[in-house]
Amino acid sequence: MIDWKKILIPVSAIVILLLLWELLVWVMGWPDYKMASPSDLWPAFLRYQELFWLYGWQTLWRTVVGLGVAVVFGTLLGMIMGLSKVMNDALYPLLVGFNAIPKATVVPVIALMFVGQHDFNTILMAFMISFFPIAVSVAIGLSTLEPEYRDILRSLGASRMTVFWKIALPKTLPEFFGALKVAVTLAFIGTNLVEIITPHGRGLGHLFQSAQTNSDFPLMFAVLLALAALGIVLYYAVVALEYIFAGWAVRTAH
Amino acid sequence: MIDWKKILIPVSAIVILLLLWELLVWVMGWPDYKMASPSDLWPAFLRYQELFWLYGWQTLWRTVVGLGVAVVFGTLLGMIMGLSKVMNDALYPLLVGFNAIPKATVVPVIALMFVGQHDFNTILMAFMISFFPIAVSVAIGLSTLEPEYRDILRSLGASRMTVFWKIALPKTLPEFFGALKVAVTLAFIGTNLVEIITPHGRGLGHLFQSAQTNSDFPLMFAVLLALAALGIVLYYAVVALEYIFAGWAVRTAH
Amino acid sequence: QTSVPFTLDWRFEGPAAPYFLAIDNGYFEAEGLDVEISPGQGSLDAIPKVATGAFPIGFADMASVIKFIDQNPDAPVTAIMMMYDVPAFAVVGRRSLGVETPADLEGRVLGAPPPDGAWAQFPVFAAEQGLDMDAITVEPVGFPTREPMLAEGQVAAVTGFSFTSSLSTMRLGVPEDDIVVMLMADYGVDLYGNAIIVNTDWAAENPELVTGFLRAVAQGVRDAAADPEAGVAAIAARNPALDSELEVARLNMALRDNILTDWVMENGIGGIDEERFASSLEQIAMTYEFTNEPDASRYFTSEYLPTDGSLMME
Amino acid sequence: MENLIDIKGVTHAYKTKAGPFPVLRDLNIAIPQHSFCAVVGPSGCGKSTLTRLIAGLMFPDQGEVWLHGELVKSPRKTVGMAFQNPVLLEWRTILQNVILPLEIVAPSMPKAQKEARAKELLALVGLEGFENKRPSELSGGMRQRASLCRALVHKPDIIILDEPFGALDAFTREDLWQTMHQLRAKEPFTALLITHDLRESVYLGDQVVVLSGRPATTQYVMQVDVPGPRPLEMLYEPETVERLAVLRREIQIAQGRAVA
Amino acid sequence: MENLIDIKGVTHAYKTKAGPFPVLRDLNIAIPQHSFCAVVGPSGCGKSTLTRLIAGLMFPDQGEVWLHGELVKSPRKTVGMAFQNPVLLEWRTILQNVILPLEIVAPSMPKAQKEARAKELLALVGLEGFENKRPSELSGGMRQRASLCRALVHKPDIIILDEPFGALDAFTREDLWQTMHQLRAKEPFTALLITHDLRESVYLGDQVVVLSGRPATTQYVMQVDVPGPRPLEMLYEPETVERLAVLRREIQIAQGRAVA
Ligand SMILES: Nc1ncnc2c1ncn2[C@@H]1O[C@H](COP(=O)(O)OP(=O)(O)OP(=O)(O)O)[C@@H](O)[C@H]1O
Ligand SMILES: Nc1ncnc2c1ncn2[C@@H]1O[C@H](COP(=O)(O)OP(=O)(O)OP(=O)(O)O)[C@@H](O)[C@H]1O
Ligand SMILES: [Mg+2]
Ligand SMILES: [Mg+2]
Repeated sequence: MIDWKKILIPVSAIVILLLLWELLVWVMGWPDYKMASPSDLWPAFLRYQELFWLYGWQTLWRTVVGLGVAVVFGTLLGMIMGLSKVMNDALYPLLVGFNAIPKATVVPVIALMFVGQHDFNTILMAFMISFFPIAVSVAIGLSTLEPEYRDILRSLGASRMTVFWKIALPKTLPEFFGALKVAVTLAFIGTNLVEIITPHGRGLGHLFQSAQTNSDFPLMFAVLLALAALGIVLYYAVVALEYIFAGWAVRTAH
Repeated sequence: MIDWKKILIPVSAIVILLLLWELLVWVMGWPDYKMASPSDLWPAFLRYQELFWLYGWQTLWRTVVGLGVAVVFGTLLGMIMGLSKVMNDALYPLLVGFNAIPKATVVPVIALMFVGQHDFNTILMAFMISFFPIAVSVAIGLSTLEPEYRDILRSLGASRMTVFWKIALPKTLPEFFGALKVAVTLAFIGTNLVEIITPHGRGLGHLFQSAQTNSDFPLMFAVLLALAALGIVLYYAVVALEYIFAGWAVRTAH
Repeated sequence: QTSVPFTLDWRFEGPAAPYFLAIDNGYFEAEGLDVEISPGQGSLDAIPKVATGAFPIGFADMASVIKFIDQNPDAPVTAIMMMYDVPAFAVVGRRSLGVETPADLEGRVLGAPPPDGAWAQFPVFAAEQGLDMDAITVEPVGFPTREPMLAEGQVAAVTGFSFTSSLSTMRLGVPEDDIVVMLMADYGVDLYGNAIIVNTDWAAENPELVTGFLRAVAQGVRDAAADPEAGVAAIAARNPALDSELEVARLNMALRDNILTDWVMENGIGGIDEERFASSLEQIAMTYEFTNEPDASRYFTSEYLPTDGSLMME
Repeated sequence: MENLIDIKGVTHAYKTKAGPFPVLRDLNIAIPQHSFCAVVGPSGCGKSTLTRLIAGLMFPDQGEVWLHGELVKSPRKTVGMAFQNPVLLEWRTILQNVILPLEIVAPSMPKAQKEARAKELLALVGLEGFENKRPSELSGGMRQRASLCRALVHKPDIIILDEPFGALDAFTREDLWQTMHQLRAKEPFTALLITHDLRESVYLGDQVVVLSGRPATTQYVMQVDVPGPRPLEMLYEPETVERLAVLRREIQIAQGRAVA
Repeated sequence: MENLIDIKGVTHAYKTKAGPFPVLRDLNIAIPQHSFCAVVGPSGCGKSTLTRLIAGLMFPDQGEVWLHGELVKSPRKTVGMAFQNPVLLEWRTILQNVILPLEIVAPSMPKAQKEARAKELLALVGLEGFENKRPSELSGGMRQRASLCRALVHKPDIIILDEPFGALDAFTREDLWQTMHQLRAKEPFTALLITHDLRESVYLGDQVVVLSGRPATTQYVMQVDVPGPRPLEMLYEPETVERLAVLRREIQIAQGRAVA
């Protein structure tokens, strides 16, 4: 039973936005090099279609791998911080500081540390930029677990590990997915940042750079739109995962 | 009554981190251009001390102004989305897509649109990168307001506006500040991104670029640290604001 | 006084000294101009700024200007004064890693950032030198890692601007006599370097101002050549984070290799050699597919150059 | 005696995706001035819906709601409400919470006067000295007391209580029942109380209305003619026990667990 | 008759920043096998602390807790617990929630056997057909029933009930009281029930223990010698009304509102 309204509304919103954009460019008479209009983008997209798919895929898999690493590391870190108050107090300001460093400045530093390891660098950056929200949400989820939940199992002599697996972990899943929705976008941005700042000839970021080198403005804007589309896809992929693994929480909220 | 532990633990964590870093560089024998060590950073910082303060201030005020705009716009947008289900369905995917576009690619486009308006561009970017979480949190806060709260005032004939000001707005303050903590870091990153990508000779981002041009690696790392420090200051400034304006929520959570 | 914003292609570094000297020494003022200089983020930032009219005058790489006009034939922009008679495009190698001549690149690793201007011309360079591209291992590197990789010996040579890559490599502790700078222009690449560009609509309305601007710039170049330290000091006043020593070296290299070339010393600064320009268009066509028929007169015009002898550098 | 609240043949259905969802059907309740009406009925039968109709927050599909001889067409300033959830505003002190309705109803009243009125009520329910505390610093029972003060602060003609004691423990609840009687003795008001607790309905109500299962209609009305502040002992009197047995049976009929 | 639970002179204080915070003082309670002990006492007097001591989740500063003739030194598999908040796991179905203790206590039991046991209990409390629902799809009373099943599924010697009916409405509560009697008749168990509701304590308990205010000590113990499944009518019998009056007075003493 598909709810057509749920699809129709956002789609028409996107269409309206594109129309307004087209109209604006047309009314203002802006040249391509100031602001390309949607109708210019389609030819640019068609011409480089293969590259879009190829590069899109490269950007995608690096983002997903980086996010995967962030999930593992962020969950572990969150567990440490959620289960120990001292570790939380000690690590939190460090993480805030680390998170506040603009990643654009870190990209060159990483590139220097692991020279030539392009895939590794890209994944590392996607990871570094995205693990923070995951760690924070897992930590909060664990530290706010009501004691009754623990007592139910502990009174039966269950070990800490059992309590963690049977209760604490599933109970933090909704927070975890909330953070994952933020993290996936961040990882995506991280991947692109590396592709743009230390160009190594792969990914949509590279296509953007090439477009810029050739003054091909419609292509630049087309890449921007492709990035937005890919970002939306990634985001809703996480929403779908949430529905599968923490559907109980989503459904309860209705 | 200051809780010394609250200060001592994070400070010692930072000191330990710096020591480990120094040791790592020393053991690996890395040259400065691979990884500067903390002991190299201090001279770099001292030499450019005045610039650090001057540029730090420039970065700071742009971030704060951008964040201020984001707060106003984000709150308005959040109100629209929180009070109308249709607007929420329509705007959400657009915002997700917009948010997923790596801002590094947007910087040149903005620079083209508003040529030479450096302060404006920087603030615009700080704003664009940071309004999203604010809008989402305000929207969620408003849409999850329990109907009883509304009924209490509505049954007295209070207008929608009164209900909004007296109840809905203050009630979303905790969520709002939660989002503001994320947004302040983002705005800070946005400011720096512009300072790095479009050189206009101001801000810590510019100092980083200059250090890079001069191949002055200790200075580069010193700027990174300064950024982290400023990021921490901004973050805890929001925490302090939260304590002042939504202290009731913070205290309740204890 | 007419206010004239002027956009550079890059940050405020040593080679920008002539413009600042022209301000500080009152040359612009004498021409009735109130010039404010803005930094840019590459030629591809400066060109549209001029094309949209936000800046009437700018400074950009000639190859980029040609491509931009080819893509946007209606854009009101053109080059009017050649500043870098020889472009800074270079291959920088290290003697100790076995690179001394272009032929040495075969069988070795060349580091090149994909969007690098110098790398874009490398095929021309290779063709002119008869290099076998398949024998050169090209490692795509990021800008920030280019020189450190050369310093660490992970690549034997890199493509880049002569005065950027060689100085940075020196900074990283590589002895000056180990560094080999092969200016592509010395190896058969006929391309021109950076030029002053103008918004043609604005220029058509203010031809005297344009000419005055160019006259003042030429005077600035003379002053910078006479006292590079003073030139860098003029920039340092605007960018306190500047490393003056490094920038003086950079300015000197630019003056020697790119600006005050033999051809310029003979014919004066700012003009072009028609034949060489035509050849350069052919070389661009080797790496870039023109969407329109190339038309030299569309890309560069000398009509605004002062004819009162002020372009002569001696 | 004129009825202050008159609910005449009210029928209402919620509009849902799956079509109209009938909640009230031909409901009639009449509440004289200064009288206390307790309403009991099965879970989800439409009791809260009824309160919203009286408060003018919603309007019935059919039938009429009259307050004070006027047809209800919009929310009225002369209503006070309290719910099971005390819905105090955590960012305000107890005093400021109680003042809230005055800010809406009498914006021009001097602040000192508002506060005096609120303090008077707070003292009456035993919250003297807690004026400047935050809601979270109070126990559940104390919060509910504050919520009652808020419902009364603007001297409403009618107060509507939707299970205000539902979440309290037995002792606290009995305490609050007594407080209700004291409040009525001090400042007479007309009240409609929704409850699940039969003892509560008998102890507090001048009449007890039993609603049938959804769609709710008036199934049974019991008059409880025991005058003024009632002692808690009343609950253990044989007469009360008998009343409770009657109500219990009616509720079972309403729930469909017994036949009339 | 040997006591299954024996609490002997238990004294306990929480360690807080402001120094030790005494909660229990020289407390004594003895509960024979298969008997039901109801504990009432003022809010915050230490009732939940007591349950944690019996469950072996905490250990007293002084005194001893004996279960089944053994000194309690660690959590024991033979305890079942239920709280005011049913704490069902939302990501599990009702059946899976009930099975949870078996997964810990008898990991090797075949799944079918676990499910059979759980279904049997669910049927007993009237939740047949709801096995595969999520907790949020059930009403509060149904959730509490499931929580009781979870406390009983591994046939514990003792079940500890910390105000399990506190948040329910009056009708549902009385329903569940009857269910408790049915469960006891079917599978005898020893129980300690914490409650705020005197009627509940008298209706369910074989003995009712009144605790004093904090630090809590045993103030009064009442034996309720009414055998096996008790009818709801018992609540209205004069004997019960008298018992309630006695308990009420004791509670007022415990709360410091009356003197002994
Ligand atoms: N806005 C609404 N739209 C559709 N149905 C509603 C709405 N509000 C309530 N209902 C349904 O109408 C019925 C009556 O609701 P109401 O809240 O009036 O019942 P109630 O008697 O107060 O229940 P309770 O005893 O749980 O407080 C319920 O079945 C409820 O699910
Ligand atoms: N971990 C703890 N540390 C310090 N004090 C505590 C702790 N747990 C409970 N207390 C305090 O000890 C006292 C007794 O708590 P307990 O939960 O046992 O009371 P209770 O009788 O169950 O209360 P209630 O009737 O509210 O359920 C309370 O005043 C409580 O604030
Ligand atoms: Mg209701
Ligand atoms: Mg308790």
